[in-house]
Amino acid sequence: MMGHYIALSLLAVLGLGMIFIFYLTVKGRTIERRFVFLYIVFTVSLPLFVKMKPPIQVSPEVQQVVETITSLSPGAKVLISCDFDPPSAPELQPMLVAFTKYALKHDLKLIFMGLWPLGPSQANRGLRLALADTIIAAKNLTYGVDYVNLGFQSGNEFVIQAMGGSFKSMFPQDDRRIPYDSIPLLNGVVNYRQIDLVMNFSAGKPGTIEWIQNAVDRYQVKLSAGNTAVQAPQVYPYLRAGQVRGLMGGMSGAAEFELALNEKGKASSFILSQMFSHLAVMLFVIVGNVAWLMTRKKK
Amino acid sequence: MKREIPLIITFSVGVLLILSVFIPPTEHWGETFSLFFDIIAVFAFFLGGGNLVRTHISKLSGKKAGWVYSAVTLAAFFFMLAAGLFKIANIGGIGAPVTENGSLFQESFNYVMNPLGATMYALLAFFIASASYRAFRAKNREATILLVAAFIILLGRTPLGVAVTSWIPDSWDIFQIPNMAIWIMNSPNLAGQRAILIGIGLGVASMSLRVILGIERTYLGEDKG
Amino acid sequence: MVSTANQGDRRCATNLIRLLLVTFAVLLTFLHNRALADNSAVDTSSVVSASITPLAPPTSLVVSDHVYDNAERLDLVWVPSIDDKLIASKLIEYRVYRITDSGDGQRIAVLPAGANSFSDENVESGHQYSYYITSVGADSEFPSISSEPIEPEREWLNYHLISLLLICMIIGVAITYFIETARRGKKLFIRRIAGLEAIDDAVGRATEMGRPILFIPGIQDMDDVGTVAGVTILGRVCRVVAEFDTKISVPTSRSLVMTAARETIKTAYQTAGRPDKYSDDMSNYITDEQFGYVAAVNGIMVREKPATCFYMGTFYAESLLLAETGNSVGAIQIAGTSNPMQIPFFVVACDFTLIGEELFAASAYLSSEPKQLGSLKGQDLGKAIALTAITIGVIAATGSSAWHIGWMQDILNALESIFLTR
Amino acid sequence: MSTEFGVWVAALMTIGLFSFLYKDNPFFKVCEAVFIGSSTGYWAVVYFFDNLQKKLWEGIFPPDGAVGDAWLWGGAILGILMLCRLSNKIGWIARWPVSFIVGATAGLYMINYFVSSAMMQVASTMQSLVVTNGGGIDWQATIGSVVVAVAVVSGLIYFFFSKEHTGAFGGVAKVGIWFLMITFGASFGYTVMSRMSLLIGRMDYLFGDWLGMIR
Repeated sequence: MMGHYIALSLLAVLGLGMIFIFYLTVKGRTIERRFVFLYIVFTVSLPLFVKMKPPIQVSPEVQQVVETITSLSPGAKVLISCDFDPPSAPELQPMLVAFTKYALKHDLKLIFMGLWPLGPSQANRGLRLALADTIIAAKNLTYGVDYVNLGFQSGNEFVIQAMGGSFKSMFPQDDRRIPYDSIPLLNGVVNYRQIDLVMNFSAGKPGTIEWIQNAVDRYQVKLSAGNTAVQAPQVYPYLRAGQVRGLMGGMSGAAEFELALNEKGKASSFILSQMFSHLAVMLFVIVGNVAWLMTRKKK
Repeated sequence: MKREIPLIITFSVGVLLILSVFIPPTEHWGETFSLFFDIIAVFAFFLGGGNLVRTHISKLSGKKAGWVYSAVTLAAFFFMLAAGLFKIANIGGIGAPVTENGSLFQESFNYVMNPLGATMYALLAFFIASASYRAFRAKNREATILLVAAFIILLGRTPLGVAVTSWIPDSWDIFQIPNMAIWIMNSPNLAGQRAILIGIGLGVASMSLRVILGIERTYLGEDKG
Repeated sequence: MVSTANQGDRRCATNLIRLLLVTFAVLLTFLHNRALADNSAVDTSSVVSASITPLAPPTSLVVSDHVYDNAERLDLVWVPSIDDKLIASKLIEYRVYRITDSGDGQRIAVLPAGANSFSDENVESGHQYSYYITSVGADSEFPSISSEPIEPEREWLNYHLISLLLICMIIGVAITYFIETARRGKKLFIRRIAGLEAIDDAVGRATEMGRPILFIPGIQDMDDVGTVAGVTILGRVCRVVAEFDTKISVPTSRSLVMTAARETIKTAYQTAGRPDKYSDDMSNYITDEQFGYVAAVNGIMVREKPATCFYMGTFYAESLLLAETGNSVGAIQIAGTSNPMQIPFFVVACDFTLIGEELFAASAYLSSEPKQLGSLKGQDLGKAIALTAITIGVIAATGSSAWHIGWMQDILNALESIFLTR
Repeated sequence: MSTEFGVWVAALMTIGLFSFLYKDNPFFKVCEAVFIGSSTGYWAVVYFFDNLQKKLWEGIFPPDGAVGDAWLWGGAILGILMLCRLSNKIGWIARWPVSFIVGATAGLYMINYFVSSAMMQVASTMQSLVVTNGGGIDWQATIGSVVVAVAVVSGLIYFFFSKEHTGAFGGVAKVGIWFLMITFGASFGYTVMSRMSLLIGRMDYLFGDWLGMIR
């Protein structure tokens, strides 16, 4: 309840600021860029200190991801390609963490890899967080048996193609330099045929589209994806064509995913901040336009 | 001679690579090219990197305006270069790759380059706000359409949009903003992207043909040299 | 098509339709024949041997050469063992064994229960291969009958892509045809592209104000078509710049682009008759790092205050960072990119924006050489083909799915097999 | 508050770049210089190990003693020709590798773009206008597919270069540009979310990782 009041007073403060900006603009004194910047600093950072659960609805695309994941039976092998770097982490890392937590709780076997140089270290970061979870820690999972990180391989979509022949050809050893053949989890894993699902967290190229073109189209791989909000619209055509099973887009996609899997994480707290900043952007558009229309009429 | 050889190279390489797609034994030529490209790019880097170093050294030695920053640039460059090439304080010793976590090279990347990149990227948020305030005007019909579409998506993809139109009964759920946003993404947006993509496919084909046939050669010079 | 169509256009349209009809007829026949051939090749036998052994081996193993490859793949299909059950299966896995040139059997793969196909991608032409597959239980293994020896074949033309080859040829020939007619002096109409018309003014403005021009050829390397397009436009812009004798600066994020840009600028200055005004300092490499490059370019903008900024090439997130900073220093901005995600930012923050295809057409448009313009006409023919195919395809799809008209389904299938090349 | 040296460096760099928003200043210039220098150095090292050592050297002389790929010499020679640029006299030879790359890019992408951009998109547009669900017509989906068909067709017409946008043709082209504008608007709206997320990530770093004010 307390949270609500704080949020409301925050809204009031930011609202008053916006009214002031509006007043100045209508008066014909277009405010300087720097004030817009300052306003955004407050809008983004203040809500981070507020604890409140915003109302979110799980969209069908995210629901499809969840259904794809929940339909996997224990022991199913999932290949997770982390094709992003730290700048995109605010959006994609929460998805990765929520997925990893869910998967490890439900005894899925996880094989991480990355087509971006920094992807595997994001995976390690996510794994560390997931393994610290009390339920997962109690399971005493071992590296190489329950999860493994194959590391990064350069070559973009050619890596995806070559993996259709054999994983080992692209990853002779894993991230910890253990030879492919001596990793128990990978025993019998030759190529995509032994993989039940590919999860792709993608911030650009190579990413989901390359996975679709080279793994889904060629090797009939089952693919679900999480994308940055920017990347997501480009994947929509493929979603509609059924080439990708579900899509999480941006931070709201991550928050919906956390909600649907019941794995509360960072996205759930970031989303409030995001909501405020969106509101600010929309208000800036409105203020700019109203002021512009009014001054035009005067002329 | 000087003039013809590049044109012949462009023509023959282009034609060969087009044909290679259709001939199974030569299918992998595209991959070989990307390997070639990576190798050529390294040699080109000697030119680019060398140019960078030369420019800053000349600024520094001439004490031109901003020479301090040139000094910083050079220092950062050689620091990274040394940390990487000589594997200074490398976690796995001289035999291990430099990108291992904990090595000086990788840690410099993690704590210097990474935050710099992420921050530069984050500046976009501010610029979006200022562009919204300054340039996003419904000046004409096209701009208005763009504005309205952007607005619906913005609203619809956030919890706010859910709250605004949740009173609309389920039989008319298409008019709930989140659903409208999804519809826009799936129908007109998808179609618009398709039209653009088809155009790009043809545009690229036509430009490639001009390049291969040697009609377009501004990048080489139809010079007298 | 339209009331304004003149004689030439109409003749062109008639020719086009004729060409299309012939192509479609050829393709339809071809595809029909291929479909017949495919049907007869399908193995439909599903005879399961009545086995009394504890674990039945897989049956009906068929090994076939993978078509249209470089003799590097053989495809295996079989009918799973009757003991391969979803629940409480005694069968644990299948093992694939290969006999090369009647040597010994070698295990090449282990597949989970339920598998019924495998591709051996480690074969070479000039060798005979035969295979057998075993059902593996907890402590037993039962082999199937060995397949007939087969040698992988090398094909010299990928018939899966034949429709692509045909369409490419049609469009290629069309573009070349229009280039030729244009060269022979036929006048071609090309509509106005506002962003490109504005280039002269934009350069002129910079000259008047005595401030430099900034040209950003994208952030990708020369192996990206967008960059190639950007560099060709740079050549055209530089010619104007050389005539006006304005200062131009082309910071690049790749060394190769710097080399190509310098070459291009030099040529432009030579063509404009001002080779003495050229200097290598016009294009400098900054850094490969996307945002490092942006930080530097933003710095350049704030310090040098260019009067005009061009952004032509492949852009990602930096589009708005550049365009807003450019705007804040009061520059006229002309942008062009093929990345649909970044176009809106340029549309909002720049004065003129080239959308997708316009970027690739820009250099031809600016050259105003007839042969270059001819290629644009060829592009339009491509669009006409696409439009026709879409129209027929949509009608056929509607007819077949809503009213179940058989021949419409055939047309749709034919069209899809032409355009879906994978 | 963090006691880690690296976190402090990162936080200061973050603030330094943010200061550009106020105005160009020495703090920003230093950060910019560090960024340019270190990233160029970084890429030099990555290129050295990945391309020169791994792809070229180990490709020609594989460490396991296998037969190397003799083709790679071609890449090496083209690369060395590139260095002719350093000389004024034979600088023109550097055009050879450039023309090689441009020719190959043109050839390779001509087909790639053509297939994945043009042909695939044409094929996937061939959908039924009328969508049925269990007997009745699904009006919502039907309207959607009609819009898709109309938008693709009119959008393509907008891109026609050799025809004046007048009369009925111009009318359709106009509809086309409207649809393109919807596409741009949608992309813009969608992108805003992501960009705000980045800023949230940075703020989380400053207030959380560095200052420890958010848990």
